[in-house]
Order: sequence, then C-alpha cells, then structure tokens
Amino acid sequence: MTFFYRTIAREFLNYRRKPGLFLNPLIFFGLVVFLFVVGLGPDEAKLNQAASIFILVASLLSVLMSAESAFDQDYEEGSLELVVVSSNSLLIYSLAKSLAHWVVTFLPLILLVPFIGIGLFLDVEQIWVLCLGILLVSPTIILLASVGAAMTISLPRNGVLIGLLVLPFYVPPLIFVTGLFEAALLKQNVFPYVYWLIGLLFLALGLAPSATSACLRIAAED
Amino acid sequence: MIFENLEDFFWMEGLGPFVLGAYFITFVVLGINLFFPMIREKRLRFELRNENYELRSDARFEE
Amino acid sequence: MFEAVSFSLNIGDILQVCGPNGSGKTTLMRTLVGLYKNYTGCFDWDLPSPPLYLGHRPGINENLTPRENIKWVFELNNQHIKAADIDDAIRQVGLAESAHICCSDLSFGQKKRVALAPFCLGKNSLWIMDEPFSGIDGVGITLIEELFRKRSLWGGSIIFSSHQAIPSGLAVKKLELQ
Amino acid sequence: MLGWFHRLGSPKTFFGMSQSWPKTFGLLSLVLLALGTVWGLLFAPPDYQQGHSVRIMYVHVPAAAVAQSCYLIMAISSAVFLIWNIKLADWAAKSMAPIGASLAFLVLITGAIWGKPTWGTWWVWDARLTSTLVLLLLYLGIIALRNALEEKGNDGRPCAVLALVGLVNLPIIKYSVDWWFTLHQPASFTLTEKPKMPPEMWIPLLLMAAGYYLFVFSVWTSRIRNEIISRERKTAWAKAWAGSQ
Repeated sequence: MTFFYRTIAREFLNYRRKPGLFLNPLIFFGLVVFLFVVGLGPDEAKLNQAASIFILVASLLSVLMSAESAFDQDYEEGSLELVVVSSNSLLIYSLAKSLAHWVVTFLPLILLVPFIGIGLFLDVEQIWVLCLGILLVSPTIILLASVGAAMTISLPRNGVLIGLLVLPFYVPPLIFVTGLFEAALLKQNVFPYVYWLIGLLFLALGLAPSATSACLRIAAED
Repeated sequence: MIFENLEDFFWMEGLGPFVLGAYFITFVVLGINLFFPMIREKRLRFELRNENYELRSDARFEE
Repeated sequence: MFEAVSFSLNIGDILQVCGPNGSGKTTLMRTLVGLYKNYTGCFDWDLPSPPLYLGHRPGINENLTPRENIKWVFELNNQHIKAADIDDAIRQVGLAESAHICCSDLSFGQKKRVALAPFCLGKNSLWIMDEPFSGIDGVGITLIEELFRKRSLWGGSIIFSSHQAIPSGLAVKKLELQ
Repeated sequence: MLGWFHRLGSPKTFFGMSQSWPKTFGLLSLVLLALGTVWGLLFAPPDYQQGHSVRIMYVHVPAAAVAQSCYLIMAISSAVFLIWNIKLADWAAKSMAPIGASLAFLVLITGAIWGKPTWGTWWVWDARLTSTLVLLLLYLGIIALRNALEEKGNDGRPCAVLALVGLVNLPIIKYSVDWWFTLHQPASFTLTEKPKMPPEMWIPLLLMAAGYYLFVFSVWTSRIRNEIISRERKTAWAKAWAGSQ
C-alpha cells in the first residue's frame, strides 16, 4: 500500500514540475467548448439542450489527449524497467498513476463545470446532474484510457491510434451518461443510470488495471 | 421459381437494384477475401524460390 | 544471440561480461533481472534482496531532482533511507551543487552519476549494471572503480557489462560473449 | 489431449496438416453459398411486408453472425497465445482480424442497402447497425495496433490483450446500445424475429450460414499458412514447400 502512496506522491511532484501536462488538456477542453458554443449560436434553448453532452464529450477528448503520454515518460527514461525489476506490483503502479491522473485532469474539470454551466444558461439542477455524470463516468474513462496508453507505449506518435483503440470502449459509459442527463431533464428516475455507471466503473476497475499492467510488462520486457 | 421471366427477376417490383446490389457487394467482398491470401501465397512461393536460388548459386560460387 | 553461457559467482566476486556490439551483453543483463523472458536455461541464486539494477536507460525522471530520484529508487525496494545518507551519496558522485535542480537541467554524464548514486548506499547483495562506464568521464570511472573495490570488500557481488578493459587492478572475472 | 494441443501448436505440424484445407473447404463453401444464393434469389418467397428486399436477409444475417463468431475465435486464439505462449495462436488471431473486419463491413453495407427501401434511408442509428459499427471499429483498432507494433518489431501481445478486453466489452455495448435505442425510438421491425419462418426461408439461410462459416475457415487457414511460411522462410520444410509445384 505504501508503494501506492509513494507512486501518487511522485506523480503529483511530476505534475507540479510540469504543469503543462495537465493544463494543456484543460485549455483544450475550454477551446472545444468555446468552439461548440460559437458553432451553435447564442440561442438559449439550443444551447441548453446540447450543453451537457458537448461538455462531457469535450472532457473525454481532452483526457484522451493527456492520457496518450501517461506512461511514455516512464518508459523512455527506464523508470518502468526499475518498477518491473523491483518486484512491486504493476497493478498498483498503474492504479496509482490513474488515480493521480484523475485528480489532476477531472477534478479541475468538475470544479470548472458550474461556471461553464452558468454561462450556457443551465439551471442549478442540470449543473448538479452534469457534475454527477462526469464524476461517475470519469474514473471509467481514465482507466480505459490508461489501457490504451499502455498498449501503444512503445509506438511513436500514438495519439490517433489510442483514439481508435479506446473509442469502442467509450460507447457504453457515454450512452448511460446521456441517458442520465435526459432522465434528469425529463424529471424521470435517474437511479438506474447511476447504478449502471457505478457497475461499469467497477467492471473497469476490475479489468482495466490488469490489462494495463500486462501491457506495461510487455513493453518493459521488449 | 418465384419469377416468371428474367425481367421480373431483375426488377423485383422495384427492389431489384437493392437486392442484386447487396448480393453483388457480398460476392465482391468474399472475392477480395479469397483473392488476397492467394496472391500472397504466390508471392511468398516466388520469394522463397528466389532466395533458394540465390543461396544455391552462392554456394556454387564459393566452390 | 548468445548460446550456452554458464557462470557461477561467489560472494565478493566481480564479473565483467564483455564482447563486441550485438553479442548479447544487454540481453544477458536483462535476463538476469527478469526483463527478458524469451530464454531457455536457469539461474538460481539465493538473494536476501532483489538485485540493484542499472539499465541501459538509467531510470532518471527529468522532472525530479537527483535527491527525489534516488529516494524513489530505494522506495521501490521498500528500503527507507535517511535524507543525510542521500546527500552523502550525492556528494560521493560529485553532484553536491546540483542536488536541488531538476534532472532535465543536468548533462547526460551527470544523469548517469545520479543513476550511480544509489549504488553508494545500497545494501543489496548483488549489483547488475549494464554499461556503467559509458558516457562518463575519467573522474567518474575512477569513482565507479572505487565503488567496486569497496563493494567487493564488503562482500557484495557485481555483474557488469562493458566492452572496454578496466584499467586498474581490480580482481575481475571475465565472461566473453561471442 | 495436451500433447495433441502442443503438436497442433507447432507451425510445422499445422502446416503439414492443413495442406488441403483452404482448397477443400473453400470449394465446399462456394457450393453452399451458390446453392443458398440461387435458393434465396429465385425460390424463397417474398415477405408480405417487405416484399423482395427480404432476400437481402440471406446475405446479411449470416454475415452478422459470422462477423461476431470471428471475433470470438480471434479472442480465443489471443487467450491461447497469452496463456500458453503458442506463437501459432498469435498468427491465427492476426489472420482472423481482416476477415472479421471485412465481414463487419459487409454487414453494414448490406444493412444499409436493406434500410433504403424499408426505412427510406441508407443509414439509421439502429441498435444492430450501431453495435456492428462498433465491432468494425474494434477490428480496425486491432489491425492498426498490430501494424504499428510489427513496424516496431514487437510481437502481438498488446493486440491479444486488446482482443480479450474487447470481448468483455462487446456484450456490454450490445446491451447498452439496444437499451438506448429502445428508449429513443419505437422498436423497428427486425429482419430475424419472425413469428414463423417457413422452411423455404430458413433453409437458404442455413445454407448461407454454413457457407459463410466454411468460407471463413478456408480463408483463415490460408492466411495462417501464409503467415507461417513468411515467418519460417529459413527452414528446410518452407523451402521444400516453395520448391514443390
């Protein structure tokens, strides 16, 4: 367990020294949302209908952007080899890295969402649901992105490839989140969607780290 | 036989182009599937034969 | 790649793996630490702790300082190390002035020295070092030799790879790879 | 059993054993496909609702089933490769990916052609079509990853992991997509769910399905054989193979 905390601490130190690693995706997120708004026009009803979805999609894209290099540095420097040699669990290592990644990418996003929501004429309840949706879906997204990053670790310029690999896996969480938003908008029961999202999260938690660590081991042993 | 003549068959009450098009595309896709491995097999045989030939001629050269 | 390699090592032995480029020195090193699985054969040793490994890529994070990097190497082995000891090691490898700056500002040779610093402190009974002498200046080479000498006196074993001859009079076993 | 398994895993044994498979099964499958086509086009009755466009079913539905089976086979091969480290299984998974992708593509195209006269548009975001699209994307991702890895000289283990993770994902996608579309539109009438299908409709369907399966098997073994030859080109038996004929 201590290895888990130490890895997280090291990641945070790394992010603090290189803020671009998590600020760039945030800026990218802002740009995508801004362009969407410009494209849709200032019509309040139109914006209101589409806002939740494009905020969510923009956050997915921005996270995918930062995830592509999640393990690149460790691989190129040889830190990954040291972890493999040192008989520490790669599973814990990848989980710790995912958690740190989540904290620096999605946490600021969730804090940013209320302000963007006010700017897009969402009412308080919609903003709540939007935050809840992102909160529930983001760990799944991060875990899946880390699998993609670990698979393509030894490949240069892997951004588009990760997108292609991860996209099919993003479909179910995305569907349930949009379902959640719609149910909230129509004042229906949102709990089935919440349960589904939690279920998907647990499934991802059970499978993704082992897939990630398997791929990391393969990369280190190549 | 459902159709009375060839024209009926190609027309299929207006649906002929769709139905026959679907069958056509199916066989094109299957044909491509069949074709590629065959081409590759030919090329591999050719390459390997050439390698063999070069090896043998090298050996002769050394003698 | 190489075939039919066998060697045995006693406590305090230093083994140099030598051979021309492409003879499989790095592969042998990686096999020994478990980074290369595609081999047949076996090696059995009785080690109280995992070997300390210096790879082709030294494992130095650019965004961390030498101090933090060295600490991380020991944390990986669940060894707690005092801050004073780390500073001492940094002084030994001659980086006392650079202990606070990020490794991205260090030269290649200096990074190599950072990677060597854990070897000044490690209690691990076996060192496995892949090309420790590459990219390092004359002072660094004598430094490593000094490390080796102390190490073997203390009863630790070292396996290292290098294609160059070691100038000083260390008692070194040699393993030639074709 | 295990010994037999290992012998099958040896490229040389498999290569010797499968000598006649591509041709035999290929011919057999072409006969079945031809029979099914003739029956489906000429003898099967038109549907009372859809008319003659129901004939597209005979190429569309079996292709959909086979495209999914291909994925299952690929995933099983990948698992065998990861667990027992049998290289042949990796090559088998590699050989299956393009076949599965082309079949998924075929399903989409024939589905679109069926949709035009039936729904009035080439494409609807129908559950079945959408999950097939995702299946196609999964295949394309695996193929792209494989190409990128082989360019770097790495083996296909990450691909195998991806195939296995995808296998878990497929039913989830299927379920979630189904659920989403039933929420968004009333259930459209489907090709397969017929209350009673007369034998003159399901017999050609069966013929086509068997034909597809045999066809895939034939192409698959042929691709595996090519893979074996190109990897083992330095061996004596590979050279002997090139010299024969």
